[in-house]
Amino acid sequence: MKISYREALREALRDALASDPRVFLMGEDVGRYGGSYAVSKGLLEAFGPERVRDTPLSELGFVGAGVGAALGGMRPIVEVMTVNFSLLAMDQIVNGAAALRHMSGGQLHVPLVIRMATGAGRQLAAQHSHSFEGWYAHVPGLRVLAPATIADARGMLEPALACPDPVILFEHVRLYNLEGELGDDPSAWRCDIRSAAMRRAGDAVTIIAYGGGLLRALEAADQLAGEGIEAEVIDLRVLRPLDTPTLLGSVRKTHRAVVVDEGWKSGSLSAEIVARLMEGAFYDLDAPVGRVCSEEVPMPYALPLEEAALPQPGKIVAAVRTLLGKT
Amino acid sequence: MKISYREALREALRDALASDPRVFLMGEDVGRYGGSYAVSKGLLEAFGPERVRDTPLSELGFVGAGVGAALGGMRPIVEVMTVNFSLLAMDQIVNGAAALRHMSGGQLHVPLVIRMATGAGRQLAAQHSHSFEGWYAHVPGLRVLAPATIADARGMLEPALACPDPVILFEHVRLYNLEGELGDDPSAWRCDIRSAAMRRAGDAVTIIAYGGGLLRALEAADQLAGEGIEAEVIDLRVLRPLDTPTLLGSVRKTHRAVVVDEGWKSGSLSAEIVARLMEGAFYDLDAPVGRVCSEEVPMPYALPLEEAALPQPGKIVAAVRTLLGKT
Amino acid sequence: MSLGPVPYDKTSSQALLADMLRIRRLEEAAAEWYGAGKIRGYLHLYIGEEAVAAGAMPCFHEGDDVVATYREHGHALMRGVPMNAIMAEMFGKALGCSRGRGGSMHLFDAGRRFFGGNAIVGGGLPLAVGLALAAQLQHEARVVACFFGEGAVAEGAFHESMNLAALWKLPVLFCCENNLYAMGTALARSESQTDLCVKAESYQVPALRADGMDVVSVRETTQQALARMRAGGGPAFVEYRTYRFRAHSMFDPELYRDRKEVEAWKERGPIHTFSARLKAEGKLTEEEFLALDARAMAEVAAAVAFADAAPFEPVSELGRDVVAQEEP
Amino acid sequence: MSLGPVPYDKTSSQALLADMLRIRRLEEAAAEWYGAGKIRGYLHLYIGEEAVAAGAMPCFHEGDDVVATYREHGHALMRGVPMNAIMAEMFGKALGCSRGRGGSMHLFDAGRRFFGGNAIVGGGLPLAVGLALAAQLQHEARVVACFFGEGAVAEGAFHESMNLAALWKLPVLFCCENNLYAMGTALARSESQTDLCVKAESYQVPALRADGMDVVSVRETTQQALARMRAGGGPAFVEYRTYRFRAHSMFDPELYRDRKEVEAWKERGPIHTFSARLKAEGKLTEEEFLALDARAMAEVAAAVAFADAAPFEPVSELGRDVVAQEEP
Ligand SMILES: Cc1ncc(C[n+]2csc(CCOP(=O)(O)OP(=O)(O)O)c2C)c(N)n1
Ligand SMILES: Cc1ncc(C[n+]2csc(CCOP(=O)(O)OP(=O)(O)O)c2C)c(N)n1
Ligand SMILES: [Mg+2]
Ligand SMILES: [Mg+2]
Repeated sequence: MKISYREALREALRDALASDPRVFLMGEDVGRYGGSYAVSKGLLEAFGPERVRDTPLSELGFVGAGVGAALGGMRPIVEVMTVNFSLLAMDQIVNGAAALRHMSGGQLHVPLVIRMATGAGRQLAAQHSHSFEGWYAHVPGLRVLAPATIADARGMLEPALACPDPVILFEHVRLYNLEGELGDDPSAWRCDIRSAAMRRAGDAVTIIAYGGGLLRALEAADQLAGEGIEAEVIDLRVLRPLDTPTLLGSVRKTHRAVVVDEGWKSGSLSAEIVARLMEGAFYDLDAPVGRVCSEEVPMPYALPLEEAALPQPGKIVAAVRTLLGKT
Repeated sequence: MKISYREALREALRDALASDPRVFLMGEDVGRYGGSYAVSKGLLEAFGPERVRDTPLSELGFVGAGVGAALGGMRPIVEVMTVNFSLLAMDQIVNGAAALRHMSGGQLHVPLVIRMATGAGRQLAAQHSHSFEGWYAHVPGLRVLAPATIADARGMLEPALACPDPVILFEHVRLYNLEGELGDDPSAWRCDIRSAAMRRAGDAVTIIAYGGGLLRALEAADQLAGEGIEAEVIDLRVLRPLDTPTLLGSVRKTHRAVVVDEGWKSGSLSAEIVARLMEGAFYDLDAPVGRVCSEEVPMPYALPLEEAALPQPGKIVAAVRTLLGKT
Repeated sequence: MSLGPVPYDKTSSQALLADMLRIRRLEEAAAEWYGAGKIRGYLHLYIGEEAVAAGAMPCFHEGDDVVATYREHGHALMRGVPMNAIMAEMFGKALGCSRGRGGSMHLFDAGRRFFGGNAIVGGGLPLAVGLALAAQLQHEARVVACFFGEGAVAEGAFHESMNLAALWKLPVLFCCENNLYAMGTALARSESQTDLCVKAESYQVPALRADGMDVVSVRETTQQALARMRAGGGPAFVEYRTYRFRAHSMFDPELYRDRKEVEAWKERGPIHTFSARLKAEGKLTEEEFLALDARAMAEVAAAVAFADAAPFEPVSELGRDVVAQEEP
Repeated sequence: MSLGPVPYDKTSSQALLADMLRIRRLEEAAAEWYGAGKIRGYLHLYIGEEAVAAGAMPCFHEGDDVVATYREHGHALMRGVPMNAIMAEMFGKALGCSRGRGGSMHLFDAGRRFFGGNAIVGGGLPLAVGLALAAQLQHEARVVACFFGEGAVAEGAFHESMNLAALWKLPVLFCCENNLYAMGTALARSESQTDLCVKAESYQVPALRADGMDVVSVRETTQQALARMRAGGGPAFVEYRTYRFRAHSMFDPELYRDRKEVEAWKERGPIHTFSARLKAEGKLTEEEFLALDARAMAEVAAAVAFADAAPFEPVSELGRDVVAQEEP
């Protein structure tokens, strides 16, 4: 069955709402509008306005309300329309959701899922193109997910809701229209939310990517294969906690790595990946780990500039070639 | 003349207010209360309530107002009481101050200085002990400073105000009471806001630190010297843009490095430093760069737990010993 | 409070009408070129709401400051930003008013004190407060026009900004364009108190209400609010009751409102009601109307040609204007 | 609205008094042990404001939820958190009510539905809204008590939370402890509208005002607000006019207010005025007062001994309770 990333997310929401009365979805325009990226389209009609709840434009307020509702015994799914607006709610996530278990000495916990769209590539300019996955992945107490495949879009919500701690789930805007085959049986998408996944095997170099970067990494790998370079592609999937063993395992085999990250280079998640490889595989590395990230500019609107600012397959290929001394 | 870090900051503010009528200071309790860390004590009396302006508890609002006032031709200094509360204002900093020059195609610029206290070590627990310097250092369009010495506390404000772009200035809470000698002549504190500084020369290892970590790094270096290990200590001073050449220069000499960072390890600024050393000095390194950071827990209140969570001189010493194979 | 019609002369009446036509035609072209892929990203049309920008903007002086939202083509144009520069910006070109960096949501013109173009709902309000604070500290008489939608009223930024402006008696005119919807969210599903003037007054900010479909009501009300402000009265608030005829953005399937409701509002469309009135008052003939409209369309066509021909900025310039060129 | 004194019997009157004494003595001891270095971090004393927690808290049922601020020793104690656990928490000990992780600003007791202890001004309000939303969705009758200071009213969180609660008719009682200062900032330097009930009403939230120095006024007003809420009336707001006798925290040199002002308020101190009244009404003798006070002091002394003797959590446990132990 062909299904889009968007539909996969929607079916996962539908399952969650159907199977657990404690689950509800809330956010700006998730109901009558159908979701700003149409993910929740049709769910209002199926589950009613109490459980598919439109909120006013009050990111701090309704994210905090999600934290409170989780404390009160519900299993809220809060949609923050995009990561850009999540800055307004950051305090409730960092000082509330992430900290309450610890601050209360383990008495409380916050079983909350926050979904948000992330990333650039749609010419939405500086205030609508952020990639702050790395910031959330910095915060103890949170679990951070980045489904990059249709199966993960379909499968990650269930374990996220089962997780007793707050989970941030990033949906990349460039993936919503992605289509692919997915079986009808839950085994086709059942997954854990602790492991990275090898998406392509190879021995010449490890390309590490996540979210919107995965497809570009795979594209680069295909190009490289044409030149006889077999790249192993690892999809991080879970950005916190990082599955370091899988990364190290691959790099110990390939001895070279490139990290792809749509965040601005300095201080992006890619830096942490490099640091982990330094710490765990320094003596296995034949060359410094490369990074292909966004240029350090607020995202420009104009198409050529935006394309130049983002990590593209060509840049990944070039980075791998440099690593292999093939320039 | 003996002067404290707090007094040095205050004298810098006093100079700024006295010398430029466009400068004003605004923030919660900067006036009548005297500043929550007493930095601005006495300035209300000297400059009046228009220029030393108490604000309501509205971080988003008054930080945004600082951005607007800068656009309107003023040179605002906004005090956000602590970095913890700056999460509430993050949107105005990231989507406003940092982005306006670029989004407007270079027409606008935001000559704004935002001061905030940062760091842990005073048993203020999970919501009052954050170190988010690294997050701000991730954002293009900002300049980020971390004075770690009395001279820098005295000297950094002037070039920050002269900078046509928004500057975030982090004052570490453990340093306010620090005292030291500082000459009366401006040459004693005049400084740039683009270079790191070598605070101690050595050849065995480079210890890279900033803000509240510097003194601990120096303490560790003293201990190590007792064992015959001469550590070079670099104070980053400027967290964005990073002065990579100075770091690389030192590491090419010592071949080993440890980064000290009070942020939670994963995704902290230390990761970026490691990545830069990987990229620029991989073949000069004799061992993987070490990191001494905060443990990945919301900061606990109890003294023994807080102390265990923070980077301490002993841990730095241990990390250096490990690097040198002396365990 | 009576806002009855004021006798405008023929010239000034026709100028108001011409402005509304210029906005309308500009946006229709933008929609068309969006469809053709020349304009991308988000495009939020103001069609139906033209009376607000056309009526309000001329009340502000050259030295005043203007802050707007992502639905700001009309405001930029009324502020005097050349249509060429606006269209080129939407096309992402180097001759755009933000050099192609901003696009539709981020029109800027520093010379005209047009401070954008903000895509964060509520994000412009604190900026406006700060601009007004600067004016106050500089002892200058300028005021700040701050436009935003009724959806922004729910944001914390609204609350903090209203309070700061009122507390410090800052010259901000909060211009709330109440088009009844924030994307798909109707006002009553967003505010426990739907009378926005009552909300404004709770900050001790005087509030007026204008018929946002009537350019004269807009103009009179804005002037009235400004008169009080310019006399040193601190901030004021105007609610413009209006309606957007088009979808929220080019992606909106409009599931949340009834076509009938849209049709009913269209009957109150600001352009045809005003031109009908002018005709009835003998200040406009059909020929004059067509001439005005033709002039607007010609201006738009020229702007499109300009925008299309203009170059993109070279990719080598990507890193420009992130920070100042000179090292501090 | 008349809030005239209600005839409490001797037992219940003395119980109210005893509670205020317990809070007072607990905090005096906390200040003392802070001075001795056993308690550290920030310590915000409630001294002078005891009538609010003592009068309001008993109006809430066991099943209700409570959210408080960093100035919450009194609320925790009135909610039934054992004094030993509170004192041990301030000492940072493993037997503290947050296992020493929270300290004075983060008292928690999940079993008593005491949701803390929040050191971000305004941070508790959205949580309270969410707790009430859970109650509503679960069709349970519980209500949420949300305490906060008047300084929080300027925060965006206040605005967004009031609106959400009113819009969705959620059972939150917003308990605003107006002690006239937020650190050193007097209400009039923080709010353009200093009548906080007017502000609350602008959200369509009914508002009542209580004399926060009078435990009977507090209790009556709270009950009145709750009666309406429990009948399904959505949120309500109570302003408790009170005053803190001590500095904001242990670091505050109190430059911003006049000693005379403090002395004048002290004359209205909740403990001595209430005991005087009970004596006048023949419900309390001096001996009884001294006995109640002695009992409070004994409880405090025992709590201090308990806290001092309790162990710190071993450092090996540092990583506990960041996330659940089991892998999901
Ligand atoms: C903080 C924030 N939240 C959400 C959005 C997404 N969004 C863009 S426009 C809009 C609706 C705003 O409605 P309103 O303020 O009434 O203005 P209108 O679009 O009707 O002119 C929303 C929700 C945003 N841009 N910023
Ligand atoms: C968001 C935020 N800003 C600033 C502070 C610092 N701070 C702690 S308490 C306080 C005053 C709060 O006053 P109020 O709400 O009236 O409560 P009170 O202390 O008077 O009980 C301030 C400014 C904070 N904790 N959180
Ligand atoms: Mg609207
Ligand atoms: Mg107060």
